[in-house]
Amino acid sequence: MGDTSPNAVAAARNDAGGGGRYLSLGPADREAMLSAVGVADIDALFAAIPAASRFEGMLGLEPAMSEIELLDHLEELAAGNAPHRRVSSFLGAGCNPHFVPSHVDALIQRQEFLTAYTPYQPELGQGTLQAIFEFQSLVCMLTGMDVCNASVYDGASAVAEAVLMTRRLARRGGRVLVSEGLHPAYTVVARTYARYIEDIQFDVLPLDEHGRTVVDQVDDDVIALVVQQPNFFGIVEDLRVIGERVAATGAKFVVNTTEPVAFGLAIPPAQAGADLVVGELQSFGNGMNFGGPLVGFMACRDGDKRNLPGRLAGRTADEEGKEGYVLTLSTREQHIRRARATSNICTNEALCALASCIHMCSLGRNGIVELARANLAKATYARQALAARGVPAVYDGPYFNELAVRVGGDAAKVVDRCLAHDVIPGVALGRFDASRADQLLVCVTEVHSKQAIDRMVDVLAEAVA
Amino acid sequence: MGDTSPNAVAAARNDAGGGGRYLSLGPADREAMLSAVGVADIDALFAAIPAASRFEGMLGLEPAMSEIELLDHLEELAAGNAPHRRVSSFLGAGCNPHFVPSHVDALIQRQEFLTAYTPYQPELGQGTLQAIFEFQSLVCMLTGMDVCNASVYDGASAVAEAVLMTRRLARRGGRVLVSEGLHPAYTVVARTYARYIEDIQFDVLPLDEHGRTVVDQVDDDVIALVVQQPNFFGIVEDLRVIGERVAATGAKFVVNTTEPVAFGLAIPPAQAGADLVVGELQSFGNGMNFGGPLVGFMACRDGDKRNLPGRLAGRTADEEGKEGYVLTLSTREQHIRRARATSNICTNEALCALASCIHMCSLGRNGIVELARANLAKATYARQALAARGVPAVYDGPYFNELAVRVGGDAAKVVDRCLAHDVIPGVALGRFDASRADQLLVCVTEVHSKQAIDRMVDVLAEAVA
Amino acid sequence: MTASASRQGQLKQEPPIFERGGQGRVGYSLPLLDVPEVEAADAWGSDLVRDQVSGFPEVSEVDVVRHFTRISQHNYGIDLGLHPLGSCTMKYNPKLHERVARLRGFAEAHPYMPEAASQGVLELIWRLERILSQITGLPYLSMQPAAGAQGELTGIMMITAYHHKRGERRQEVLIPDSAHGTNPATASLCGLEPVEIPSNERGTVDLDALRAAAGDNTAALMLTNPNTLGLFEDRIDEIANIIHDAGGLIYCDGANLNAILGKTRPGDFGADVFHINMHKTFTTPHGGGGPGCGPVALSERLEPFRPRPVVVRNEDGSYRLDDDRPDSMGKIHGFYGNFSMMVRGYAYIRAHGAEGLRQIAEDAVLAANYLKERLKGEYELPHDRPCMHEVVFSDLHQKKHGVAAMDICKRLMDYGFHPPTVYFPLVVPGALMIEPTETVSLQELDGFVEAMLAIAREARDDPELVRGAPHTTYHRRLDETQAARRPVLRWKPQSEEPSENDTAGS
Amino acid sequence: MTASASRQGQLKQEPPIFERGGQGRVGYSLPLLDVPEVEAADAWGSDLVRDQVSGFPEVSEVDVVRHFTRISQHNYGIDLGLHPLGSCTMKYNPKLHERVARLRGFAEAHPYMPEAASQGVLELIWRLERILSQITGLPYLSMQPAAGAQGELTGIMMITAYHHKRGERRQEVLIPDSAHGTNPATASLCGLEPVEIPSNERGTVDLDALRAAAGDNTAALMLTNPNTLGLFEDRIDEIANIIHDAGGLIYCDGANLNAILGKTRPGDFGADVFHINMHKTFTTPHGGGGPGCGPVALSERLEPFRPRPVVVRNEDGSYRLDDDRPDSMGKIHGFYGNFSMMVRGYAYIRAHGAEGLRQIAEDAVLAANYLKERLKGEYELPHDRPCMHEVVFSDLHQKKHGVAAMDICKRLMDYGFHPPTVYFPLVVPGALMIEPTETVSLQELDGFVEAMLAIAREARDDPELVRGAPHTTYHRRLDETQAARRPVLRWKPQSEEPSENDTAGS
Ligand SMILES: Cc1ncc(COP(=O)(O)O)c(C=O)c1O
Ligand SMILES: Cc1ncc(COP(=O)(O)O)c(C=O)c1O
Repeated sequence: MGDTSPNAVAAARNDAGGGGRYLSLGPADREAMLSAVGVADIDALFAAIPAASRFEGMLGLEPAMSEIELLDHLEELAAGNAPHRRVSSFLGAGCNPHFVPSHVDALIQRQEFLTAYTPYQPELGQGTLQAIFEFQSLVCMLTGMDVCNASVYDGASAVAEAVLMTRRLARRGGRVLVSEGLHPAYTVVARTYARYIEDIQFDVLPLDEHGRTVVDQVDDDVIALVVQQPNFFGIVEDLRVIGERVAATGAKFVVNTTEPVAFGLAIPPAQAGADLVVGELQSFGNGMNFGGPLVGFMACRDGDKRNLPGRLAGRTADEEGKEGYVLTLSTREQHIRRARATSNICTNEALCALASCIHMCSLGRNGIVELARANLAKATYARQALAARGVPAVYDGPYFNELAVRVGGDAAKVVDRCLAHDVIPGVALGRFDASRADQLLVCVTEVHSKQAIDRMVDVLAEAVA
Repeated sequence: MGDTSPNAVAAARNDAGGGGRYLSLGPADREAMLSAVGVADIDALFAAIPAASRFEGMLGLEPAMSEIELLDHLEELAAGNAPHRRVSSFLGAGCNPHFVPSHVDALIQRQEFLTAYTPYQPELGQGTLQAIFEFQSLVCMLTGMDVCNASVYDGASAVAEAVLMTRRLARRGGRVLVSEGLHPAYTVVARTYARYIEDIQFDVLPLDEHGRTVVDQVDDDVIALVVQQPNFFGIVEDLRVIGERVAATGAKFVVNTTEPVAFGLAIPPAQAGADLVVGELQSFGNGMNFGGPLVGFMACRDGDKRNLPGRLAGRTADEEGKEGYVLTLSTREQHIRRARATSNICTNEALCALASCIHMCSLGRNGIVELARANLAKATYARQALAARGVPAVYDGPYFNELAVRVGGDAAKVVDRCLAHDVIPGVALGRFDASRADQLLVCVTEVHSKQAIDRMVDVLAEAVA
Repeated sequence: MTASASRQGQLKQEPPIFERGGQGRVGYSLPLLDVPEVEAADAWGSDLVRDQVSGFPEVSEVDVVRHFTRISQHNYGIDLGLHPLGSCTMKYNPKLHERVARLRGFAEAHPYMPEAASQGVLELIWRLERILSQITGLPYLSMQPAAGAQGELTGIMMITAYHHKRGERRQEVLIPDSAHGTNPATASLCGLEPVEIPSNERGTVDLDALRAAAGDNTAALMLTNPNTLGLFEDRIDEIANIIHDAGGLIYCDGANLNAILGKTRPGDFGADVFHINMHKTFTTPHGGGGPGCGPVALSERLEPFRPRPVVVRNEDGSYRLDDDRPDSMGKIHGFYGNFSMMVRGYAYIRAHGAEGLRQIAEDAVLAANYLKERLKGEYELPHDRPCMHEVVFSDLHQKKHGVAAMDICKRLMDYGFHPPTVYFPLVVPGALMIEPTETVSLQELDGFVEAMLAIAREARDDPELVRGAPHTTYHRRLDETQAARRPVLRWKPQSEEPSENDTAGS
Repeated sequence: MTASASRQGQLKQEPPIFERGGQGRVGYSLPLLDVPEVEAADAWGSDLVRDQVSGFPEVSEVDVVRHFTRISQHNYGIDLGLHPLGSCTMKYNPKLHERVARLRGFAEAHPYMPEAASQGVLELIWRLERILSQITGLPYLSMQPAAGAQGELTGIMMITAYHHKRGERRQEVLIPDSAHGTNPATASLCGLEPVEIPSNERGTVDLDALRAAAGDNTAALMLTNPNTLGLFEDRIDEIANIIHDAGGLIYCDGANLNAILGKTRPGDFGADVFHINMHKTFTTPHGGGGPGCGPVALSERLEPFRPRPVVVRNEDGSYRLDDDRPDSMGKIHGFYGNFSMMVRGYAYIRAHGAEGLRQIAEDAVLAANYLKERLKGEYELPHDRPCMHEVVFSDLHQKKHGVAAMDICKRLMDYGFHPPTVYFPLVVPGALMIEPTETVSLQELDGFVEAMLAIAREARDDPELVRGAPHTTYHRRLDETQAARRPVLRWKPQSEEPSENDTAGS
């Protein structure tokens, strides 16, 4: 059994790496198991690895860390950033600074939710399944759609998958018209996903001076038209007008959102004729986390549901008639349909979707409206204050909680000047489009007090002057 | 039903205080319930309060805060302090800076533990009960005693209750000899508890030049002798010597500890003849929290258990023979015995005891020793480094992880000078005893790296010079 | 091994952690030692060094997490539903509180930090004291008591100090028979004589008896108001006069403060000291038994006797601890009390404001009266008039069928509810003391009512079913008698179990 | 209402949250508006403003917490015990990770912060990439994929971009028949043709078939190694040569990296791209299905095609994002991938160091072989030689008694265990794919063995018992067929339920 004195154990602990605490076998256990297996040593179990491929020696990693050291180290790395609230930040652009109530984070940390696997064994996964069912329901209520999946990676991949889905529904290739108001990163991701699908071509629909997508004629070869609500520059699109244009054609009307809070006030896209509503729900219940994990979702009409990627929870009953839930319509998915699945997605963003679900429930019928109103009011105040200080909005259309403004010079430099005063006033848009190098995208939400907005306006106006 | 438009609800929400989120009755619920009760309005239910005593109007409090505002406000208050790790702190003195592993805090936050009531209904409280049983067992193993209670408020009240218990066991009054090495605040608390018990007198046993308690003769009128291990000045007492002195008499030998980590190395007090071992377990699994909550405990010999204050969990079985646990020997307690109970304690420190229990289990047989060894080594290093820089220890006895040093001037001023360099080198002892105004109590544990110790030594040596 | 059928769901019998380990497993980590090793035997002498801590388990962090997670599942917590424990005010514990209490500036604050480094914590305590003063109508606070019972001790000691200071030795504490056990226990602990005052048929203090008992030897009356029957002492003005006229003071047990928040204040109805159960009214989590926080509010005349130190606001707006209090009764906590519970209570009050607090009282009282109305047809209601935050029934009707209050409690478990408090207050034989609190929804109240009514029917139709309850919990009824008769209070290795008596020295 | 007997423990049927509310209840709070109100109808035109979000519940925070706590109890998580899901690597998720991932500097970091304000997050990503490069033996990383399948997509797209850059249009992806469904699905998603390669009788790639399939049109082989049978492809060197000689590249599915940590490196055995399931090997929590994190490690020649931007370390030791990558395949995530999962994975690796990682592999493999030896007497073992981190049995013996793999799974629930993966890999009919991982104790392994052996006995002696399982869970077997036949995928108010077809437009 070897030496089991404390000193020897301390030495063994260090040999096994500080991570020993996460291993449940001790030296005595290992010995007993090796002999039950009938091998002399552990190497015998690795004999299948050809000698040429075997890695001898030790990986070139730094030594194991105890929990004390690791926490110190990570706190130091974390301190190397400027998170929202240490600086006063107005960054949004699809990763939005909303408040996450404490109970949301507490609930998703219950090991029952946090550590569970995909509920393929429904009798042991009813918690997750019921939550997905409720999530799907909430998103349907918010968007007006019939069916919503259990999440995809993020809003960007949701748009990409939506484009591929319209290709499947059309049963042919064709043109995909993408609004200039779609998040530029989403456009890149959609193009990437479709990069080797040779019969899909992308064209861009420009914005007018109000910042709204211009949709003239939708030709026969168009299979999809993708618009964002509110759009990337903060403008509330008139989806009905676009919907009417599309309705007459065979093209699918895809509405994306990166700011679902807007739908506390904005008409549900289904009402404007959307065939697919997709996007990002991070605004509900999820932090920013340097951009991930996020909560992509895809909602469609009932008739299209068998073409939807991603998991779906459905209601059913057990042998005794007790109501319950299961993952369903799985023949769409890769683990059943393999090469002919609607997508290759397997792991999704379940826990983030749960957080969104809990937050949406907590807001409820009244809170979602009050939250949207607060965002609208704060952003309107900021827009007027900025305009008064010579920082005008780029477009004159209606805004929700974000707006592109002109700073009359290199916006990235302006941001750097503001950062020196612990303010990050927005995203410099030159990173996406050189022709917009003088524009800044400013996001104002319920987390920004009037005082903070006033200070940002002051600092930004100074930096611009 | 009134106006249920979002605006009206927002107004109602604000009227009900931001706390409305914690109330589960809505306006419609209230109306339905009032009519079920058969009263016209809520005031009818408060009619029993005589008019003269009724409070009309509103309490003079600041307005309700939303969660966003409250979090900001409390973060601001929290930032007004100098917690350990923002400054480099060597404060101990019974509220000790040890590392609390993350899983300890995660587990005690499970609502099953966190929010449960005292397990008077054992069928719904087995989790708490089994944890208490394990806690009791661990403390018995650590101290060598037979029985341990489920916790009392803190180490100070444990000593106070121990004194009263020895009075009950003796069935007479008498003198209580208290070591000068007992935490001074504990001495005050013990004297306070016994303040109106007129037949108890306290006397102090001084320390010798090694810092050890001097026990000469123990007279017949002595009912208890209270010693601390390690003592307040950091010295490891020779309990055997004291135990032998006491053994010959009718007095009870009470050993207190404010640093139970020492018992990873130090002989269990039972082995030295202790009749009662009491004290503070905050070192295991609990943060400092400005001094509370803490984890007092009281352990005794089997024969004395019916005189022990506080709750006890015991093993039993259910109707089908399934092993389980219940609160037991309750006839000692106020809710049964009322005026003749062993104490008035009701609510104890269960959740903190659970944290201690989880931490002790995680350390286990080897970790408790390794932790104690780390503390001893770090403190020894600090003692030698301080001595080398002209900051000598007050006593020449053996130390564990804390030591009183002489700074050759007003120690409180020295601390202030160090604080300017973000170091708090220890507790200035003048706050307890004017004759020790030039002494500093320095606590060094596993959380202090050599680098941090070196820096403290530098800063302190500078400040002293 | 066979799967034991039914009643287990995902619950499993979990052995004591001591039976889970394996030699050499580790559940901890420590930095490699960066200073020279020291042998304790060299430093202390080998006689003072133990061999090992025998019995401690050897388990991995995973083992520990699984063990405590599994046993936790055998608990029933507030987040699962109604917990109508009378006198306990089991309300929802906001999750925000756990977050703010763990802010580093609070959680890692040391009680002996220099004052300059403690301004945030001192300000919080000071603010909380001011708020509690508003709520209680009493000018001063001591935050030191760690729970209600310690608040009682503090209060009675201050009262005693007050009398002594005036040269009086008053030895008696008058306590209504409906009082909580801590009240008489506290009096004894202070070396005073508890004198029981009977309740009248209305469930309130019998004024004649009180008059008869009050006198020169009366140190204090310990009054719970609203009382443990959930009734407001409607003749409180006379009660206060009787005691004060006799030269005694009034200690008010504030366990039931929830019912009167913003409706009446103890300071206004004559209390000299009043303890607050922060863990009840201001919802710091019960933690399976604690920690609590039991601040006492007190009148001007008791101020000099407050436990030391006290928080003082300086002229310049900064804060300090004043330990120079010559008349202080002393200290009852090693430091300043359960600070981290104060953070939670403070957060709770600030979330509500004055309107919110009053709404709490109103909703709590409304919920109790709703239960009273809906259940009184089936359950004996000793005092049928509007109650405050709780309502006390008795098992009188069910007793006829051989069904006792405890049976009703156990049967409630089968319906998925936590039982109410039973057999307290003592003045109601077979008491069922029900306090729903304001955080319970109408659906939950109705569910509870239906369960209680179903049990009342069962008690008539199938009493055996109720007496045999609980039937659906993991453990059936546990044997408390055996536990007390042959107490097993700690784990021992099986090898030691037989020789228990030797080693335990019993 | 009657208490439904048995199998409920403290579990309750919880209605959908939409049935819990009450008019006017609020579960949120917002600061009072400190700027002028704006009417959306004025700002946008009333046509763009909706009436309300109908269907959303009206609940208090308490209602919400109770609802989700109750439904959570119907889940079985890792902290309860063994979760031997093959291919899923369900290991303990350290609690420390949840703490560090929530450090404000990480959790509140915005992806578009100026670089000067992002040094900490960029450094962490850079360090993690260097570490993963060490572990995989491949020089470059892309951290962007949000899960393994997206890693596959990224890898196959980079391979396609590589071939295109060289002017080649290779259309076929060779995929062993034992592969995970994501492999062929990925190939299709990229517009390529998956070609199935059969396994030989030893459970590894049939080299002849591979040789026959490989050629000019071969873009890549997607190889899982160790494969899904838990076997190491011991002729990996030849496999690599066949593909590389044909001008194809090797995509290696790294779902099973846990088995080979520090033992062999994909870069050393010929892989050109390799995805890592951070949520498996490096234990970020599965969350009931996600989020994951699926970084890909890649060889020098694929470097130009990495998704953009990439993290670069500047000369002066600072970090930046380089988005100027003309040959990049594009972007597959809106930002940079699942950063918060990277924090957790990084913490896990740093906790272990090189020795610790190797110990993980050894313990995981030892545990799987232990189960193999102890169960092979009762369960058909298609490949009886040392396995890696998982072992695949089949239900062949039990089938004789009419007991299928799924029945065995359901019966395991009665014994308190989570079942293994079933019916995968497809090459083993009735597969039971068991992966214990290194975080499971010997006691738990033995408990699982005993349960499996007991079930084998039951399958012989009382097959009906097994077929009817689970018997002790809250829900009995759920009807998946009905769910798919008449899908109910969202809640609707009862009034709407009948007219579902109208509104749903189906
Ligand atoms: C009426 C009453 N008084 C006093 C107490 C004692 O309070 P604590 O448990 O906080 O010590 C209680 C607690 O249950 C109580 O209900
Ligand atoms: C062998 C194998 N490959 C690929 C995947 C897909 O990984 P992910 O779920 O992270 O997308 C899995 C997941 O189960 C797997 O087991």
